[in-house]
Amino acid sequence: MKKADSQETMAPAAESSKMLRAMVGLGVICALMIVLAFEWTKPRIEQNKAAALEQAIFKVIPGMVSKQTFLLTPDNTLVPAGANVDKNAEVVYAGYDKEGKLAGIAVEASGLGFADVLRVLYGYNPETEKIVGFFVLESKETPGLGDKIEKDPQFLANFAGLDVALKEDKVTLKNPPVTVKAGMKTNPWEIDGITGATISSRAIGAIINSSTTRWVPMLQQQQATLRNTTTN
Amino acid sequence: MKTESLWYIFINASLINNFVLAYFLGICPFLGVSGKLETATKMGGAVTFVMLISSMCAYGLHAFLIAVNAPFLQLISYIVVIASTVQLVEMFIKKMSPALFRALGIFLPLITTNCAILGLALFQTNKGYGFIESIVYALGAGVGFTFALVLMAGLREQLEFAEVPNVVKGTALTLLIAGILSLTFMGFAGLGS
Amino acid sequence: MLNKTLHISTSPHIVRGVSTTDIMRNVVWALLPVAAYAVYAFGLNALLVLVTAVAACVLTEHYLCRISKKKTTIGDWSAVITGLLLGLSLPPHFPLWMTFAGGVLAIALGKFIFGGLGYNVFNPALVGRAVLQAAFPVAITTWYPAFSADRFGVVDGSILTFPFLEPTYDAVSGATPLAAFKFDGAITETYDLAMGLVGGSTGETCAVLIILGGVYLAVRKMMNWRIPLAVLGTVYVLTALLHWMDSQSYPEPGFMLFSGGLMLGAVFMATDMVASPITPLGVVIYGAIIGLVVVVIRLWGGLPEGVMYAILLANAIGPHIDKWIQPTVYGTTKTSRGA
Amino acid sequence: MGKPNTPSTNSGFWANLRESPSTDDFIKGLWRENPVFVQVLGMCPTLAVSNTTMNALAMGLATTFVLLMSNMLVSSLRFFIPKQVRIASYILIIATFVTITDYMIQAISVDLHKSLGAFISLIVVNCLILGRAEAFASKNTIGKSFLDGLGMGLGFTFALICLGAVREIMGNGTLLGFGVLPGNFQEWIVMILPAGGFFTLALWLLLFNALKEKRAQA
Amino acid sequence: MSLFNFHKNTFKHGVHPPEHKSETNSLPIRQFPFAPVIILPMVQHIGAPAEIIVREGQEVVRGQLLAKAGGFVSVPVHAPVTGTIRKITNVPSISGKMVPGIYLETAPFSNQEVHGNKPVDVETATPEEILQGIQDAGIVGLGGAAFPTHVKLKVPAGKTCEVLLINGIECEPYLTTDHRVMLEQAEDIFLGIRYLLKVTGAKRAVIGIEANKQDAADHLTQHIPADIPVTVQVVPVKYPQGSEKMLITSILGVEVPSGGLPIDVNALVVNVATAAEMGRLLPHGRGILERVITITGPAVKKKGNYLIPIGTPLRYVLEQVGVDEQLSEVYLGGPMMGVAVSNLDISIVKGASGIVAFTEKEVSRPTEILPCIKCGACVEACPISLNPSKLGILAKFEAYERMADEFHLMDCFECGSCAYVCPSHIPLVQYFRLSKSVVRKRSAAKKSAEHAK
Ligand SMILES: Cc1cc2nc3c(=O)[nH]c(=O)nc-3n(C[C@H](O)[C@H](O)[C@H](O)COP(=O)(O)O)c2cc1C
Ligand SMILES: Cc1cc2nc3c(=O)[nH]c(=O)nc-3n(C[C@H](O)[C@H](O)[C@H](O)COP(=O)(O)O)c2cc1C
Ligand SMILES: Cc1cc2nc3c(=O)[nH]c(=O)nc-3n(C[C@H](O)[C@H](O)[C@H](O)COP(=O)(O)O)c2cc1C
Ligand SMILES: Cc1cc2nc3c(=O)[nH]c(=O)nc-3n(C[C@H](O)[C@H](O)[C@H](O)CO)c2cc1C
Ligand code: SF4
Ligand code: SF4
Ligand code: SF4
Ligand code: SF4
Ligand code: FES
Repeated sequence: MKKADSQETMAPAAESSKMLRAMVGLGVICALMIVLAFEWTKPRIEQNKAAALEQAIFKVIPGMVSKQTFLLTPDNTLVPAGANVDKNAEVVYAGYDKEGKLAGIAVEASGLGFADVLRVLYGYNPETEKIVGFFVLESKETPGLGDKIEKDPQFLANFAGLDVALKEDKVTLKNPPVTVKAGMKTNPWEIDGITGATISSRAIGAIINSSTTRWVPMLQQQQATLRNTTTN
Repeated sequence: MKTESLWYIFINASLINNFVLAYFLGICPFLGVSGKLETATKMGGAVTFVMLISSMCAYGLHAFLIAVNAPFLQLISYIVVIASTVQLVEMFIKKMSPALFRALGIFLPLITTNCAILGLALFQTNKGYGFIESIVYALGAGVGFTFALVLMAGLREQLEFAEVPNVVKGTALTLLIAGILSLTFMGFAGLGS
Repeated sequence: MLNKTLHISTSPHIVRGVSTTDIMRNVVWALLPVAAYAVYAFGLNALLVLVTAVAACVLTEHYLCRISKKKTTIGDWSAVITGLLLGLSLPPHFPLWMTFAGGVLAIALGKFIFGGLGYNVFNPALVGRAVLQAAFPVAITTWYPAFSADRFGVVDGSILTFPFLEPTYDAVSGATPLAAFKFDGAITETYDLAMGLVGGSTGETCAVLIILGGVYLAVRKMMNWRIPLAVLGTVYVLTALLHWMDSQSYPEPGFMLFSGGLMLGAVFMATDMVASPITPLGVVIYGAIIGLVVVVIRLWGGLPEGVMYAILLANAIGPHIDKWIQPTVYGTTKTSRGA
Repeated sequence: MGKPNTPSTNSGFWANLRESPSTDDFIKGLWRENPVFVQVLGMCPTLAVSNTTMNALAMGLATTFVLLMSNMLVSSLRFFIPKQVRIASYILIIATFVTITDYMIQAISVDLHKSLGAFISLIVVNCLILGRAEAFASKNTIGKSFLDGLGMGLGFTFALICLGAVREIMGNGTLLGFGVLPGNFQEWIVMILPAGGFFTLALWLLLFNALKEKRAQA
Repeated sequence: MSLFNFHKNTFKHGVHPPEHKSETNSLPIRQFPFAPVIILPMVQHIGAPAEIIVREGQEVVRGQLLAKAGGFVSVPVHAPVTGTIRKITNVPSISGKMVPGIYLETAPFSNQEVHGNKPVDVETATPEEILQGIQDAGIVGLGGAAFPTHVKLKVPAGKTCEVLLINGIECEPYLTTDHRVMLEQAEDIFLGIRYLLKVTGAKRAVIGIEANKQDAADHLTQHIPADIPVTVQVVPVKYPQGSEKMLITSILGVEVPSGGLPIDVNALVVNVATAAEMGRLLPHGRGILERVITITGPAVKKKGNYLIPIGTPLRYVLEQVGVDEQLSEVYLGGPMMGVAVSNLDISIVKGASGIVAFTEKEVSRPTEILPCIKCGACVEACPISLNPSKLGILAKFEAYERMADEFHLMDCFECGSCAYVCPSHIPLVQYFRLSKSVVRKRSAAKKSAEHAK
């Protein structure tokens, strides 16, 4: 690069107007290309993203065919989300089966894992008061070890029907879910851990625990809202 | 939902997910400037400084781009704004504190378009950090970068006087040490969880 | 008679009798009781692990000397120490092919690339172990209880796994005291820890024998006693403080001192002179850093144990300590003025 | 920066302007002046996304695309861009193509985009691209610049795959996602961890050093 | 570290080599026979060579001046025997170089009466006269350095000497010269101290003696004259306690500043034998003719402490005491600091305090040098608190400037403690001697280059 520099000093200084014109011209060309690419790919990308989200929700609510997004308002009530969703608002997705019956609610939760923040999505069935599905949205856990929380069928089986029933008071869980040592699961509210990934599997337990403690009472109370919405 | 305390953000960026040793960001200066402790320290200082500035720029820019609904300009605007801000700050420092300029000055242009800086800006945006969180993140990343760089420089200075086999000499040795350091930093995993 | 040619040497014409080889050999002696106890507690499996580790290190050292056209250096016994300590720091049923790989890595990556004996900046045995831990995290955290009845009769299947294949583990694996503490909050009795009546790495269980070995070396001036003292002292003080503030969440210092690899690490690994600072004060700082990091990782980190990482990190900081902590040269202090 | 001397491409500055594209413009980047193994450029993406061969391939091709486009645009605009603002212009051009690539990858597969992460955007600061723009494209014809970009890009991709393949096979027992080793092969997880990236690249460099030394002795 | 550095009657670090003193420390000093030919180099001291004032063939009597001082930093040479100047030519010296000198043939059957000169009376002489007397007597430091004593004793303007330290430490293994001198020549020593006190203006004198010579300490204590301020102080046994810096630290608790001299801490150090020599020679105006030397070592048959005429050829000495078949190495001085002799044709000089001869068995040192394992033994041995390990590694890589600039190479006084303890048998002090000479050469070259500008 040195050589280029020395040639540069020898070249006659371009007038600033020429410089300006060149930069502006280049800027316009670049902006044009970007906008074109953006507009051209936008529909595909949005479709891809929506499909990915849909897929995840489908995974955690077995038997659903359609969904509706609900917003949590500041006074803790759920309202169907309109077209313009505030990005910072918390949302849950209600899933409905063929008959339009509420099949479950997908809730996003996050917490600290072994390596970084874990983001997961789980499905809650208000009728059976169980977690019915589970999907890891984002994880940096060690491949081949901590990432068993995404792939290990034995671990995922924990969430085919994890008991999160409420007490009589309808505000606290009877048995908050908890991760136990691999192979030690004896109760329906326990999550069998993964040997060698104790920390990650316990982190999942903790995330589910704190999220259900907060969400389950709310979802139970507002079941009516969730049921009676026409789906999109 | 907020899950990360500021303390965790700092520890995470500096030790657990060290930019150099876990994310592979800023490898070029890491390989290039880790031969001498003195330059390494200054480089670390300069990177931390630029990271703080970039972090603030990126925070403001992101808010602006969201407001005008032009997310596609993110990359271009980050790189242009960060580079020019650092240049401005550089000129400012030159005026205000020639000593500081002498210490950091030569490194600033080198690192403005370095991937650790841009990576920081992009990560903090992806993670959706607020202003304070972003600054803490930048500080953590800078401190972590400096820590890794300074450790490496110490080791390399010592190894100048070792009978390193010829085939290993040079970049290969530095990379191997980086690998061992990376393993070492894995000990911090899960800290604060 | 007096016409013979005289041999010339430069002063000093006499040297102290102790040689580097002597030191290394004595470290091996000091480690033998620890190794013997490991075999007693874990049986044939531990014996195989130890032998494999030592063989891997020695062979690698020999072979690397050959390809770099140097005289073989296995005669200095340091590779034996590396192998022994690597073996002692692995689980007693660790698959042999992995053990062998660890030995090769310890010498090649931990020692050879830096120029061999005397130049390695990290503890070779721990470099080997760190790679193993990152490569085979499941195998290296699969523990077996000590004193199983058939330990002298049966060799575990997983230990003989064919090279490069995945071992299958028996269901009997037990947790170490530290894992039990981290994940279940269970505390093991200090007496059991000190006497080695618990599970854990092959050689870390019997603290008493480790201390005896250390005392032997320290008395013979073949080991820097300041290092273990600084490491253990720091762990003790920090844990005692924490335990005093909150005895619910933090264990007693005795538990911390005698559990896991701390004793083995403090006495035999942190003391690897090659990878530790050289001045008395520097060595104390180095030890304190190890102690601090051990406490931080054990109490607040994700992993149950952090001795290996602590020592490696302190190794990396070592050159800085050596740079800043130099002996105060005679005649440059305050006392050098006026009688 | 202690890099091996780059056989200078601008030694024949004026000659280059007149020269027509030659196969050497293409070939040199593949091996003799390989950006990763010889010039040690663009290390960050090399290490970060080479944990699987797929990622390596995708990253390599994305980089090649950006390199190709920026080389051509820079070359065609080389008489219009004033020297004083050339670096800024190059960055602008590169950033544009990176943004475009980013969107294209998102359009192809969200999963791929997720696994490459921010490193697609970080192609902007890959010194290889700016380096070629400055050292080659700004002084050569479009044809030559095209070949140079292609060669360098493919050389970069090749190096990434060298790393990615080793890391994926050892670390996961697979190649491009297909199991190539026995099912009970024990993965070396370290290889897909960051440390494995450092080690693998170091091993390749060691191998080249050893070969070089052997050749020097012969 | 200074926190723990309270004054402990000794210095920091140091080593404890086996002493081997019992073999000779009870043997009284005996007169050595005169050799048929005496070889007298003109540089037996630090400084300018002495200038020969006799001619070949001239007959000289014992004690007669043969060569006068070649300047202020120089001392004269006297005839150790009565005889004939055979030849004035270059003679071999311990350094291996040939230096100007004299071959003196001893007159057989001469009564060897000593030729005196102008006496210097301790009561009446002025300090200047005493200094002149010291120079005229050809006195140099007998502690080993052979530095002209009158130069050292001349207190520079602006400085004062408070304490005079008499060095009776003798920390080298094997040597018992000073030990015997203290036992047998107490009167000479105290007379010498009188001269010294007068010359230096010191308010007191302390005789430092290591604890392994308690008998000498007791003997001297009993004989201290009432009218002079002299004390005896016993210090723990440790090499290199005898070095003047270490002695000052042991006895006075202060350190001589880096690059400085004892006078910077208001002290002067003189070896006991030097003091004794002054007491013996000055009242008669004589010059140094002979000195006490311990001849010992496993290869020597008749070990002992001998009064040997200066110039006696080494070969003659060894023939007289008899040596083992397996003789392999001979040192002038002790085994820690002494110089190995390559050629037995050199002769006894003023600075020689001992002759130690080893057989092959004793010198079968391990020859293999292993890399430094950073065991720190050298760091904890170096009395100057250098970092010999680091210095050694830098020397190996020829980074001499860094050794001097960052690691105080020039403060190393080559005691050899580091090399003695090193388990890897790295020739540390040997490296440092070489490094120091390179640094000195380079900085001299630099200086002259600057001058040229
Ligand atoms: C390189 C490496 C990566 C690790 N990654 C994870 C991980 O992603 N998740 C996890 O829970 N533990 C992880 N660990 C932690 C250990 O496997 C830890 O000892 C284990 O979780 C303890 O569980 P155990 O009691 O079942 O053996 C990792 C350890 C190492 C050395
Ligand atoms: C070149 C040189 C110059 C000296 N100059 C002085 C001096 O000016 N004043 C003094 O008291 N001693 C002087 N000395 C003597 C030293 O202080 C010391 O007594 C001598 O070097 C012998 O000490 P050693 O046997 O401990 O090395 C000098 C020595 C040397 C080698
Ligand atoms: C390592 C070392 C050890 C020494 N040991 C002694 C000693 O034991 N006795 C002694 O008189 N001088 C010893 N010296 C010399 C003294 O430093 C000092 O030069 C001497 O005592 C001054 O007296 P002198 O000039 O009369 O010889 C030693 C010097 C060095 C460098
Ligand atoms: C007290 C002492 C402790 C040692 N500890 C280790 C160790 O932990 N790991 C190791 O590989 N070598 C150890 N060694 C042996 C030797 O120092 C090591 O092989 C060198 O690091 C190789 O250069 C030790 C040696 C001694 C004297
Ligand atoms: S991008 Fe910058 S830091 Fe990286 S190699 Fe190129 S010049 Fe060096
Ligand atoms: S060894 Fe040297 S310093 Fe020690 S007493 Fe003998 S001559 Fe003096
Ligand atoms: S020879 Fe020099 S470095 Fe070695 S111990 Fe003596 S003074 Fe220290
Ligand atoms: S005594 Fe030898 S091996 Fe030990 S630190 Fe010093 S030089 Fe190194
Ligand atoms: S710093 Fe150069 S590619 Fe990251």
